[in-house]
Amino acid sequence: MIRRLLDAVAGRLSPRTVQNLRSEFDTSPLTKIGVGILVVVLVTAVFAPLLAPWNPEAQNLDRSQQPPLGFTSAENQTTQETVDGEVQLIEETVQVNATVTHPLGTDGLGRDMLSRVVYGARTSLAVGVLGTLLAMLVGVPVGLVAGYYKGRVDDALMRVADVSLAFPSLVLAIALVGLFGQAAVEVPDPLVTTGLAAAIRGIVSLPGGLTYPTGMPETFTLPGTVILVVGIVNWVWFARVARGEALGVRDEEYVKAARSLGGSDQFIIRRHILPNSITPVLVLATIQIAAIVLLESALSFLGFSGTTLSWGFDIAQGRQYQTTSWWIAAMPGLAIVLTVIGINLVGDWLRDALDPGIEGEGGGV
Amino acid sequence: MGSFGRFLLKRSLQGVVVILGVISVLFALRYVTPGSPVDFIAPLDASDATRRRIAESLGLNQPFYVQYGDYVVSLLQGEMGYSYRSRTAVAPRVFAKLPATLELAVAATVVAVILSIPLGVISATRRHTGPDYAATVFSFLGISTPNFWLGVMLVILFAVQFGVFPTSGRPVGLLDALGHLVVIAGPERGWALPLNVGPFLAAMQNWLLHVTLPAITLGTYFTALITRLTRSGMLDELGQGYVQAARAKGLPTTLVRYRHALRNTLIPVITVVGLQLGTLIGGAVITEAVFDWPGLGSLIIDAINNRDWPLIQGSLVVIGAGFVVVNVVVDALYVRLNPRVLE
Amino acid sequence: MRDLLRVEGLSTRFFTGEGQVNAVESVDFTVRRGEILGIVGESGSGKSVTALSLLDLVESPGEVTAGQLWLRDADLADEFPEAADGSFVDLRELPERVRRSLRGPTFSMIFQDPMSSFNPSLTVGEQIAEAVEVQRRANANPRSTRSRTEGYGLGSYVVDGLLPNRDYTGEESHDRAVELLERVGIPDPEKRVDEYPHEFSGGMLQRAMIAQALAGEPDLLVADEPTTALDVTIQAQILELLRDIQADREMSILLITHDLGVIARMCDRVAVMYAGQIVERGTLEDVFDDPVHPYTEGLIGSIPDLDDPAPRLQPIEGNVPSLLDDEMPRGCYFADRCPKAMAACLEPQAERSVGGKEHAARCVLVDSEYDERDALSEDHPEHDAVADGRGDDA
Amino acid sequence: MSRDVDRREFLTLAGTAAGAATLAGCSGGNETATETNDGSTATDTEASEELPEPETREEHLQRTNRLVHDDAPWIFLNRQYSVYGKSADIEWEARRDERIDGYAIEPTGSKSSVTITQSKMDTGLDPHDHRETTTDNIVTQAYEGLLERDREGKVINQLATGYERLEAGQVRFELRSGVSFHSGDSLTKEDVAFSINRIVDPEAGDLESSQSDQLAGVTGAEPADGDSAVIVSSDGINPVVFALFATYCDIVNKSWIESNDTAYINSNMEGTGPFMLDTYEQDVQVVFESYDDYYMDAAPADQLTIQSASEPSTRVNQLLNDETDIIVNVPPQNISQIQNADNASISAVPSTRIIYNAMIYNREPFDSVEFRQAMNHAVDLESIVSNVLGSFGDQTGQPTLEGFTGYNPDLDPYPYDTDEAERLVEESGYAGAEIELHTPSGRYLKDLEISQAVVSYIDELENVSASVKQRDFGTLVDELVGDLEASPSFYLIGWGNAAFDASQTIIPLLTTGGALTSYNNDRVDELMDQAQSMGGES
Repeated sequence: MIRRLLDAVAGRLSPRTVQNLRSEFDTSPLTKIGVGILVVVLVTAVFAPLLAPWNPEAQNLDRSQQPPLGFTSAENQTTQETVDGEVQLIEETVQVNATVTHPLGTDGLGRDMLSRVVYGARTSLAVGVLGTLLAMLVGVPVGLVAGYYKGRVDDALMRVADVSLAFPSLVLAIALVGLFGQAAVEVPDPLVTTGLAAAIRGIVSLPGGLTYPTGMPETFTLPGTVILVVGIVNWVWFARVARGEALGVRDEEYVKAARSLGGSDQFIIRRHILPNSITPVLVLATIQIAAIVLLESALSFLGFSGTTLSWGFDIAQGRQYQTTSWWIAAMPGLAIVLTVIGINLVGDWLRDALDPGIEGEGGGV
Repeated sequence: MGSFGRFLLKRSLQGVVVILGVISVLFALRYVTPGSPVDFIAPLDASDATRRRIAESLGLNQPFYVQYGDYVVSLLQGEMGYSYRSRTAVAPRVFAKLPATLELAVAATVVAVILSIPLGVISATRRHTGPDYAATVFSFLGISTPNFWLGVMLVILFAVQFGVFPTSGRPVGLLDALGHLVVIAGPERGWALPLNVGPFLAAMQNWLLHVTLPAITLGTYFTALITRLTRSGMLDELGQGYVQAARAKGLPTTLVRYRHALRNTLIPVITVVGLQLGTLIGGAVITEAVFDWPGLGSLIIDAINNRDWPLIQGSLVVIGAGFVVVNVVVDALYVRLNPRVLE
Repeated sequence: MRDLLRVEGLSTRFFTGEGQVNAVESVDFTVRRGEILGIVGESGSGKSVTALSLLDLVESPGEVTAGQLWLRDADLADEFPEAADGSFVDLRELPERVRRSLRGPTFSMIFQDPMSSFNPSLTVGEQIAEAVEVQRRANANPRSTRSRTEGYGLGSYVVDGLLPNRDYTGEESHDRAVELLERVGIPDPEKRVDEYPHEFSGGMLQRAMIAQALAGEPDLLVADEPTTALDVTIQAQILELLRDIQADREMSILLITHDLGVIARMCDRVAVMYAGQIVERGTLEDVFDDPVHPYTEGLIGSIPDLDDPAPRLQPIEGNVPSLLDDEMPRGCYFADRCPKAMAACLEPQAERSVGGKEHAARCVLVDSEYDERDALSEDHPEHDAVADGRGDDA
Repeated sequence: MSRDVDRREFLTLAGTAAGAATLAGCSGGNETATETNDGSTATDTEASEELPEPETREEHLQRTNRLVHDDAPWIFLNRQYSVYGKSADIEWEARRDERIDGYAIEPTGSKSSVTITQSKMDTGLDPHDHRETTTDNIVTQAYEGLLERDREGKVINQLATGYERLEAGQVRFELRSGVSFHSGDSLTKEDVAFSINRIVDPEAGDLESSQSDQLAGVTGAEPADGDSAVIVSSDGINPVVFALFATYCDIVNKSWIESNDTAYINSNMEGTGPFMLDTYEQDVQVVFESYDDYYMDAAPADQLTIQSASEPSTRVNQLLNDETDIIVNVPPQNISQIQNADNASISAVPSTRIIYNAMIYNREPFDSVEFRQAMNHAVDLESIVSNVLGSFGDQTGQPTLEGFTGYNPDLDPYPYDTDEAERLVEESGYAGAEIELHTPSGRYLKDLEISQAVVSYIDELENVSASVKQRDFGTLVDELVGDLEASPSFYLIGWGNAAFDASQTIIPLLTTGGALTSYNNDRVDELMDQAQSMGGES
């Protein structure tokens, strides 16, 4: 089945489409930027243990709330002294300036922001990709069946779609995650467990003679419930697109011909209708990955994600320090914007080249 | 009844079916989730006997369909049961929160529509010029920015750093502000519109100050989306034959653009706006969390955290129903603008 | 019959990504009052662009780069002496606002595909009433401002959107629209006026378009392939309608088509266009009975003649040149396809009148007899250069 | 500002007559502690044996604290500070028991209305049907109890003018005369008896009150015949009964409660307090107005508004923009910002809440006392208090806080000593153990940050690795309250004890059968039984 799908995708991308893709790529600088950003984010996510300077969870309370390079923060601190039961407040101004070891500064517990942003990429992309895959696996078959059989089946399935559309994706996601708890799956990180990360980090030396501290996290937490929920919440968009395509394709001559030759419905859907609806589904997938990255960050911002290593969570933490250290909330946000811009640019490129005509579909946060 | 009326009826019936579906899904959800609401009410060390008594008082022991029946019937009478935690009635509490959310959603939509339609038209009609590039970059950034982060940044910049806007909260609602103006003196002395404009202006200013940042936070994604759609829609329409024919008739450019091209551009835009309404309400929920805006959004988040089922069900039914109603309205608007669909 | 419009040296260029396309190459022709002038040529010969250039409807990247469009309009001549020559005025010298004001009362245009020329979301009556309203408001205004909108900008559009009763077209325009529909032979116009374009048949809609074009009582109706999209029986009715209207109103018609049958049946005079140039023009009889330019001969030769079924029709080999400026030959554009091409054809061809009458052609054959020996041999360098210089359609 | 009550004088007042009471039934004490593989059951360690047998209740409680300190069932963390921000327009000081008494707030500026911003709003206004401090702060503005506490926690009279112990298990409260409810009905002894019974006996006011365990040991009350007084009976001596009534049990109007349904009771108020409910906008704000015929002189502020903002930095900004007068839970990083502002200042005071990491006594690797002690040594509590809590917290070494009855002054917090910690881990035989700390987030001040700090310190030990697991507070409490098996072995939780008596912390958390117990120790159970059956000083 998967092999058939891959052929279909390759097949669908007839030379003309590939030529379209390439010409679109060459002509528009925006597409190049988009693909560039996406590659950077992908590499960061995959090779996080090598790229992150510090262990994202390593705390150092002595250097908490350190500003990013190029900024200094004059932080005045108040401590209390209990003199015979009476609480005295002592004022002191502490000058905190950036260090090269923490280019993006540190958060309230002294954890390195850059490392957390790097690992955050992994969470966001993992949820984005897996969530989209799940939504696709659920939505596309339903859409194809609805489109192919039309009549009552179509109506029934589309009413189900309407019901799940009746809930804004974020509200439904919050409800499901809030109620089902935030189960997370500990996934071993091959780069670290094989010692590869430690080896490489040992060799590479940082500017100023510092060496990479080793001891990166052995496992990586995948927010299981969030991925499931995000998939459930977004299947509708795939169903709508797949149904649209199936409706279009089912009346084509070659489909009638296949049916006349005695092909079973199931065979026809798999053999004829599915391959032809791949392109719009592919384009929708890119839009969905962007939408899900935004959705995941919103969920973790509200505290509904299974892992603390995610951009949304750091932004929420940053809110506490909004008066004293603005960068704790700013940095992860910029990472989200950059990633989503990259994905959207690639999405536009695919849509312009393949022109599946699905303007405006796809759930936002 | 014209075909439009028949369409409206059929669409509304579909809407009712969907709302019923929403209620059933919600009800089923309760039986699938772990943990029971009793844990949240019973004191820390309640014995099993007390737990059973609480369960009974909440009607949890009756069979599934009886509870479902009671729920639907009570819903029709506008009753949504009592909150497990605060024991107060759910319906008035949920509907008291509705104006705050509606204010935010409407303010954001108004901001979005007023900004995005002209922006989209300008960038479509004056291609490859300053405004076109600005609009494209802005709209691209707009759809790629998570609205809660935008909210936090706006607060840090405008509220904390420059103190121009309040950081959060909604001390006075729009209705209360308007309330100052309109005091109906009653039929006997004729409807009087007093001139105590002072408090009205103060209240309006207070409301506007508090709603600006949340409206921008919520509205940005929408503005960006509609700008992009209007722009690409206008570009398509301006290439159509009837535009050339209209110009050939001697119609002035403004007429050609707004009465013909824009009108046909709005049709697909409205459909997408209808589809993306979920994002608006979803966005409202998170914007309320960022700005402590006392709307349905913050109510739902607390309800879910406390597993306060009647409150969850009540709020979600209102949101689901509101969403379906708005969708029916959007479809009706679509059909009115695009008669061909009625065939 | 006095001249209404004299077109001299009209050239229109398109500045596209691939290069400069010369869609119309210094075209001259005149339209007389109350006459039907036909322009015939293969698709891509520039006939539609010529029409659009007259009404100043050419949009970027296209642009009218040269030529004068002399219109006989005494009032305009007084108002704009600097653009005037006698009672004629050069349209290209007039300010854009004024030129636009001519669309409707002086010029109007009907297009090939009626279905895509009407706004699907407005009723046909509304769109025709619109055309009437524009003229009514223009005339109601002092001539100087000629403002047709009375300030109908985005604001009033929004207001109209919200308050359905207050609309751009008044009651009076609607009645006029009904009359026009009746004039063009549409049955029970009162009902049809409130119907939408998709509720009309192709033929009916073409009639509605004609009605819309008559709203301003134009002096010159430009018809760009009006019957091409219709089947034959409806075609005849539409042509009959056009002739009937033309006769009734002393209106001139510029009929653009690739269908020689339509030309033969309708036009008084005809101009044959090829690759952006008028290669031959003259009265119907001159051009049809003794065509001079080989291309015209080829065209006429490709019509089957009922009473004398010729053995085999002669197609013209090759296809229309690419019109890309750097690829166009210096001499006659038809040389590479012309069976009678000779050395002289490689020089730029001026228009030569044939025997003093209005009949003229842009071909060396006008003056000299064709001699077998002068034929360009197959291996002549110019011949090949021209032959393979063709890109695909501009 | 009144001199702070010094420690000794305080002790004499709070402790009262003996009374044996444990929460859900007495412990029996003869259960054999479950055998664990390395034999170090939680029996008494040698050290406490040499000390003389405790005589008074005070000494019993102090001995229990020492025993718990040595056996280290918890990682002892910090005493939470209540840090409030107050505007310059009011005269007010923070209280130790995390309550805000509207009556004590004096507006000095031009305006006479006061606004308080909490972190959450109430969960219904029924005074007997909630367990949160946020709801308590709203309800106590309009309702009053028999006794009350002053700013430092000293018991003072309120609706009762006098109280005395009749015999074992019975006490008598003399009621104040001339007191009226906001509706005008006058306070009767039937109202007082009804209020007490409504909490302890579900049938009395047909309410499953979640405060029943707060009036531990009290079985019921009935109006005394003759003069206006009420007799409260408990099973056993119940030495802390007066301390309990000084903190809990608001008095309601019997007829008002019985003539209104639950929803009405939860959205309206009928108390005797200095403030009357003006408008109630659920989840948004509660507005009180001064009650004119209050039995003492009217409250200084004529209008009191309580609202909420969940995000601490939002509360800070509201205070700095003069949108509110008092804000709760000011995070350490914002304290200096308020202190430097000219229109606001900080009012901080040690609260009655302790934060600790419980280690289930019979779960590997926590069943070894050496491992538990190692955990205490591993954590640099001093750095957590100064860095994470910005010094707004005290280190603790025992379950009872300084200033409480039964506090043992001779015990110090575990010193930070990683070598000692690693040695003890080796000795415990659990080298290489992996432990996971379950923690709520946002429930207590800096709870998640404290857990993450504790885990990172433990992780630095060579032979132990630790990780944090963030949990939703509701589900975590579910597991702790259920049977011991369901609860996680290692978790952070906080416990407020507003009765200022050691027993109200040790019994529920450290005795067999306690509500949130994670520890069984016969000696501790025995000591507590004796303590609760002995009278205090007064």
